Amino acid sequence: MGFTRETDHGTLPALATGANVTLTIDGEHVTLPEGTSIMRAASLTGTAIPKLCASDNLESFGSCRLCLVEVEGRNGYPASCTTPIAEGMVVRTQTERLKELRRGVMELYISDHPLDCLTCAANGDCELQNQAGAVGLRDVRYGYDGATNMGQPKDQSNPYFDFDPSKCIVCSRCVRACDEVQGTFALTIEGLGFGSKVAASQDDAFLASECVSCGACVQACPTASLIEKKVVETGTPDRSVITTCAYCGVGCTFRAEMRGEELVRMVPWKDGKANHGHSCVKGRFAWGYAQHKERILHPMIRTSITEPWREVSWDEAIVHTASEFRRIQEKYGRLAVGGITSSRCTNEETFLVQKLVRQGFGNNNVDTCARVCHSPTGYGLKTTFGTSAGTQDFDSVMQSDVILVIGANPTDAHPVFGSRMKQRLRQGAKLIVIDPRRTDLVRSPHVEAEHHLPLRPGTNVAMLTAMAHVIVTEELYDEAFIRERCDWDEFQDWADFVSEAARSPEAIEPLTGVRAEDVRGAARLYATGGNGAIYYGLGVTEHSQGSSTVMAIANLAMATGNIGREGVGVNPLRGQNNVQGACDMGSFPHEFSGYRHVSDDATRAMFEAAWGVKLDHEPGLRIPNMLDAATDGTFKALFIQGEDILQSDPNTHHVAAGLAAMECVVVQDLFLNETANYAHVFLPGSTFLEKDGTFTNAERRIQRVRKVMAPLNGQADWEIVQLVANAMGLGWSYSHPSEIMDEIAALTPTFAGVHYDRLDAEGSLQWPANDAAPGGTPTMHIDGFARGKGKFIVTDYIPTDEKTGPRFPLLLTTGRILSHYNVGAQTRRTANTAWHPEDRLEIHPADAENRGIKDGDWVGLKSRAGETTLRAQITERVAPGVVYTTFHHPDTQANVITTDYSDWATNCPEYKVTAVQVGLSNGPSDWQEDYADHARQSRRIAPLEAAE
Amino acid sequence: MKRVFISCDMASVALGADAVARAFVGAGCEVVRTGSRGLFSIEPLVEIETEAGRIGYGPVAPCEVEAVLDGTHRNYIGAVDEHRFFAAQKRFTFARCGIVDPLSLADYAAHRGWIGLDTARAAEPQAVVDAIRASGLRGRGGAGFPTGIKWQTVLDAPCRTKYIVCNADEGDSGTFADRMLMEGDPFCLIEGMAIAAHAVGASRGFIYIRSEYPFGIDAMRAAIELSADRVAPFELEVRVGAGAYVCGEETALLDSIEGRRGQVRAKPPLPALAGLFGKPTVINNVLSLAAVPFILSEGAQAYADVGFGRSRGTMPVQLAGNVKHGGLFEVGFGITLGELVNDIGGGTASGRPVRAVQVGGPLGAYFPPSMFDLPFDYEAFTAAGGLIGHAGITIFDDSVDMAQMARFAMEFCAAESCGKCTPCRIGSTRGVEIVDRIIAARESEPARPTANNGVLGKALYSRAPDRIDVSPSAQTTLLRDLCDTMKYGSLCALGGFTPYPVLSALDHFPEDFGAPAPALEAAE
Amino acid sequence: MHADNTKHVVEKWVERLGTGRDQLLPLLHAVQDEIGFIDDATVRALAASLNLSRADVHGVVTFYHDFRRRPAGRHVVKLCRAESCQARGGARIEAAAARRLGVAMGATRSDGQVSLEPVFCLGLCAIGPNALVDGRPIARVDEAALEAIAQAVAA
Amino acid sequence: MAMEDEEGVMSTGERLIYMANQIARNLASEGGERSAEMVADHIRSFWDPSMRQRIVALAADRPNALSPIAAAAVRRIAAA
Repeated sequence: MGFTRETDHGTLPALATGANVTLTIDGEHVTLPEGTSIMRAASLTGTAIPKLCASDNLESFGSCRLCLVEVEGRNGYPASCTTPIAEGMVVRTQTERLKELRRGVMELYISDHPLDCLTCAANGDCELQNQAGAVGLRDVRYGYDGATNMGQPKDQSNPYFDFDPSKCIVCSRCVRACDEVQGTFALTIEGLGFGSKVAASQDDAFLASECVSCGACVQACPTASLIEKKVVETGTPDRSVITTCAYCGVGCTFRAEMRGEELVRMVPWKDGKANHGHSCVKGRFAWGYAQHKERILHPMIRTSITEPWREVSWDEAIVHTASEFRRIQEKYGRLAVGGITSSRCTNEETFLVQKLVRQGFGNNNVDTCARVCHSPTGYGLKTTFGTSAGTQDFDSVMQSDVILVIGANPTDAHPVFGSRMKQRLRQGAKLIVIDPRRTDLVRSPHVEAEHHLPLRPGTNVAMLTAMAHVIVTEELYDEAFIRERCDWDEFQDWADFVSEAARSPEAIEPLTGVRAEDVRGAARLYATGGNGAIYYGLGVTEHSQGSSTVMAIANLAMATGNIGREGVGVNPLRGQNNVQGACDMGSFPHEFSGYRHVSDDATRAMFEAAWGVKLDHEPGLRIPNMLDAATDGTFKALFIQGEDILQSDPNTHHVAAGLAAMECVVVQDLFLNETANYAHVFLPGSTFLEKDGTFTNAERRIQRVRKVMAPLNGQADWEIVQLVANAMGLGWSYSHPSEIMDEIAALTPTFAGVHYDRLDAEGSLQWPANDAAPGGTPTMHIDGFARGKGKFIVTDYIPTDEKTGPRFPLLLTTGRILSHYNVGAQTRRTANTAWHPEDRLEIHPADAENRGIKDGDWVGLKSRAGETTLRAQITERVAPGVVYTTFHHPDTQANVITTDYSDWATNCPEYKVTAVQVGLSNGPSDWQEDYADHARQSRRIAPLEAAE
Repeated sequence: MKRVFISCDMASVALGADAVARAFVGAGCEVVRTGSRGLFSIEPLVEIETEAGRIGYGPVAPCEVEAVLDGTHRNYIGAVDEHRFFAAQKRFTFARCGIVDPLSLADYAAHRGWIGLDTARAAEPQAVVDAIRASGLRGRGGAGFPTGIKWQTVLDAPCRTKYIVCNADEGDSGTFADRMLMEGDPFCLIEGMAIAAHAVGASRGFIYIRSEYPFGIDAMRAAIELSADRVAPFELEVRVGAGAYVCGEETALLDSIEGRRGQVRAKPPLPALAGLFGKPTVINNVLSLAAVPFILSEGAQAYADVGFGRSRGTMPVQLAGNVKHGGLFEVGFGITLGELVNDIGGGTASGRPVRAVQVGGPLGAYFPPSMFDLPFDYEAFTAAGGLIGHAGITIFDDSVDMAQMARFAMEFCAAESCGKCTPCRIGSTRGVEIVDRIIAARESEPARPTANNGVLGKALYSRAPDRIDVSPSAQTTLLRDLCDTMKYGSLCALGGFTPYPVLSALDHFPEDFGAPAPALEAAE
Repeated sequence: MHADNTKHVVEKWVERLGTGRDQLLPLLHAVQDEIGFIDDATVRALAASLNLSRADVHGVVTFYHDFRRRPAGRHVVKLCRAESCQARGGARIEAAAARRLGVAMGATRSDGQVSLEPVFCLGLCAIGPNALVDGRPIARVDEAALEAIAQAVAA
Repeated sequence: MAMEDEEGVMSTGERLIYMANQIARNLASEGGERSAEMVADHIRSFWDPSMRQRIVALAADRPNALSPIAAAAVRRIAAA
């Protein structure tokens, strides 16, 4: 396996104007789009012009002066990176005179650069070194006794990379990458002239600066000035594998760079359709958990959850698992068992788990973590548009004129897409943010929302309906679109409903706490500002009215004609890497893959024919129903792959009680997670680095996950499920995940065209990919809605029953932070804890003062569901009356607080609204102490018995 | 009550004009503060209004009021207009400077002010641009680009928002014409900008003035306020620089106005198409814009009639440095360097022989007296390896060390480099080091390494300094190679033109670099 | 305390001049004129007000010679070092000034009374060497003028 | 309608009643028969058979626990 490299063409592609020009480069005629730089033109035709400051993901800059060329009829030597091609131009890129000039420039560079190449971590992977060779530099006549910028101290504060100013050539690529690609503006050049130097913020240490550690600067650096610590430790990589990141729903493509079996670094891949060569701190750097010492590598069994674990052989674990499920089904009935699929595992693994349940357990008791995040998206978009997925690809945002973000925090939770969105905003698109919190998008360097509507948690439907009220009553809707694409009568019913005075911005102001004029302004902007695109997240779905909110969003898009082309649409930002895929794969108790109801006879017949068994036509149990049934004594065994419901699901007490009531809980995971504290069988899982498969990101993009290293536990996750299935007598015989995908394609019309050979050749495919859409579907509903006519749904605002009152006067809402991922099982086991070592409670200064709370104080957070303690962070990001925390740390167990209220249609929990009280506290709550005790007990492991 | 005219120009004030003015007020005179006429050897100049016109005395000290008032002062000049220094000029741009109260709208109007603007506004924009093209006006900032063509590009740019930017970042040593005009006739610049705005369809303008010119800043701000109604709807604003010479480069200036580091932008795009805030922008020097009202009021032909070759109109030449009669001398192109230095300037102030003159500021070439027959003309200077630049002439007597001046050119570039492009950023520092070696060798001292800024010292590096050939000839070759890299490799004129003073010093004064002097009269 | 005052001054000027990025230099001038220098707290406050990153503002502050990051002496003497003044003996006067004022070029005297700073051209090029003493221009600086300057900055 | 119990945990029966009523409230705007049919449809699509049987039984035991629309929907489920 070799090292896959990318060519850097030096400058961005030309903006498409359609016009081409023909010129001559070094005697060859070349025809390329107008606006292309000479440098890019030469590169595309195979001539590498020396360069150091140019990179094809950055605006051309023209500072290094190595790329000078000769243009007939022009004075001097223009820089090829900043000079566009022109009709009839005659360019020479390699002449004696140019060599002389380039050598002269390089001689200056090297006169201020250490000559320690042999001991430099970038030796062999250094652009400066390469270019010095390319221009034929043989001597530095300036000597080394003059002024230099060498000998400055290294900044090693960032846990993942070092900054060595001595090796800096001041090309500004890092600064420009931070500005243009990442949009954080954390870097600058300090000073001027010979003393110019790269500085983070106010010459702070990187860790203390505004840097978000996305790695764009490290990637941009042409020397070893900014370099990964791991490369310094390990040496340069010698082989690489292209794969897909396992954090978040953006689905970034990376080149995993290896030295033998050791992962050296993850470098974002320029051809990645979701990330275009960008990354965030998680994907770029936080992969160390894969080798963390707490990884469990041997299967384990115990008869009760109070016992220590006993390491056993794979055979014993598999046979035990299969026999337990059979025993329990025999004793308690077919419906007494079920499974949970993972949004972090591959499509293939997920498909196998639901197949195990449907084919092997003979019921539909399968659910997935999407239950607790985006199940309302599935319901809402299927009802209105006909497809349970977002309508656009990520690139679409670059065509948007108005971006409406509701209940999503992309710069933290989907950082790479957040950066793209900020690029578009800096180009002039307008932004509306509907969020109780003042997220970074509302105002951060160079980005400011036109409207921020800081609504009270739980009032989304009222807010969106009020916007609809403005659009309808002010006649800002797109009548032609509605008449053509929707049912006019349904629209009129809906229009009558939203037009009622009770739904006006003025009428709902007391409910939402947002000034009516702001709501009107936002509605007008969305309806009339050009291409309007809506992006939303869990702040929409995780409510009692999650499904209604999704449908209210769909209504707005249809009413304004903002659907069915680039730049518009309705776009759920998926939390986990494969939550879209997990849903697609038939993980819900009522649906087969491709969102087909289990009661559909034709679909069932197809699966029955393929799997050779009779399948249940009745929906199965959802996760909360399983837990209810368990506490009632009718549900006894659960197979959980890659999901930590104890930490992630609401009302921890209830989850714990449900799990504790079961006779066999099987957990397949990387670590002894919180759920495993209640498990009887632990099957070690493998990381995304250790297996083949596919993930499907938030834009329905199916991308390959490729094995970078052998599974540390000896088995890929799909193999383990196959072992269990076969121990139950199912007779599976997959030899590679591609065969699983072939089965998915054969059984799922929207995936009919998806095969590994195509994915390998084309990089990715966006479903539907089938005969009707052979190239996949970047934008949905172009000529018509998937369901035929778009359906307007009347969305009555039904307030949640979770109410504040004298005992619980504040509203808690929860979310996530850039440096951590979901329950934190992975990121807590990396150096990302440097940024976020604990969950904190954000509280407004006024609420803090009323309670005598100072910044950093330990506070008790109490709801009617439970109580926990954590430290307070006083901030105006949250409005008075609202508090906020993250759920990344099990020590805090934020979900002890959340209740079991949930979305009316899908039971997606209402994480975003909990009535709470906050007060000073001296230490952990009783629950925290008991739980810590139990977790300690439950993590004891007796070693594998020697004789095997 | 006697009306007395005394300059409030910064140079006059530096020579004590304020105290003189106070003394005349104390003596019961009505003192009118004007700009400076431009001859500093007679400042502070006091002009008494008489029926025979203004009678001048200068220089005058505060204690000499009586002598002036009774006509016995030893520095009696007579009718100032007839003074040889002034009478020999063609004052198109500086016609009012030194004569009017700079902030009197009435004075301005009484001296043919606003006629150009009214003429322009009565015409189509294209007609105004045509007039500028017909006048042959070329950018007075140094590059000499035809102003009319620049305006045409902006006029043709399809954009509703356009800007007029005046480059008043006059940082070249030896030049002060911009400063004098802004202090002495600020409405002239405002009128020129208003005409430009009408010509290209701009509604807002900025004047970027270096912070070293506090008097100019105050005068322009006051004049803008006073004339706001007259030039409305055109709006003007002064922006103050912050001590960065490189901001005189037009794209760096634009970045500076935008609130950024004053780094040079790569061109294209041209500012005329994507300039201030990305909009089409006319960016012209003070003298270019100040020439515009004359062209409109007196006609393009009147302007074009004066000049030499492709250099049309007048140039306000500034005589500076070690000069007897230093000051501003506005004259048609074509006058020779020697006439300016010896006849107008009167040779050195020190009385010693002239050895070198630097024309065009710190980036201009040094010329020896053997080249004094060079006519003042853009093309002629380019052919001679120099540039007119902003038409400042700095005169040095025979005590000058040209190696030190070459070193200073590099040092100045090192101090003022924006740091963006490599030839300028590193090359200027290396240039200083090379000249240091040459000077050391010239003085037969062993080559002494300059201080090593890095703490690592030379031990870390594989090549020790003693491998370098430090002989003057090797270092001179290296210096020439460096100049070649800087001249052709730099992003802007700062790095690109710094070789002019260095190479011209090397070429014309080799004896200062440890090489044999050129044979006398070799040029003949 | 100081940071609070800085924030207050910044906010006052932002109120007057606006929050556009192009107001950054005018704001830096205004704040420096009032407080005397641009410290880290000012950079923070300006970044927050103008919605820029701290790095943005830091880069600008450190680019321009005019902006000081620590207070100057009570009096500031700027002496021109450019060619026209050199042609008139500027180097000699510079050395004499450093001697007479007891402070090196580019430094502030240990008693904080006076800073001696270089300036490249004041536009008084025919009558050098030139100086700017607390904003007041002085031409033809000689030993006598230096003596007067030394007396003036002793106050 | 809200859960009053201090511990914050509903029994399964209470939860089923709560869910049925919640669905009914959210589908009430269509009105009467149409709403009842939609609620019944929803429950048939998403509830497993044991949950459906349980709600039918609960409706019989506690006739006042369900809202009129929810009750009408459950009657339809029972009839099928």
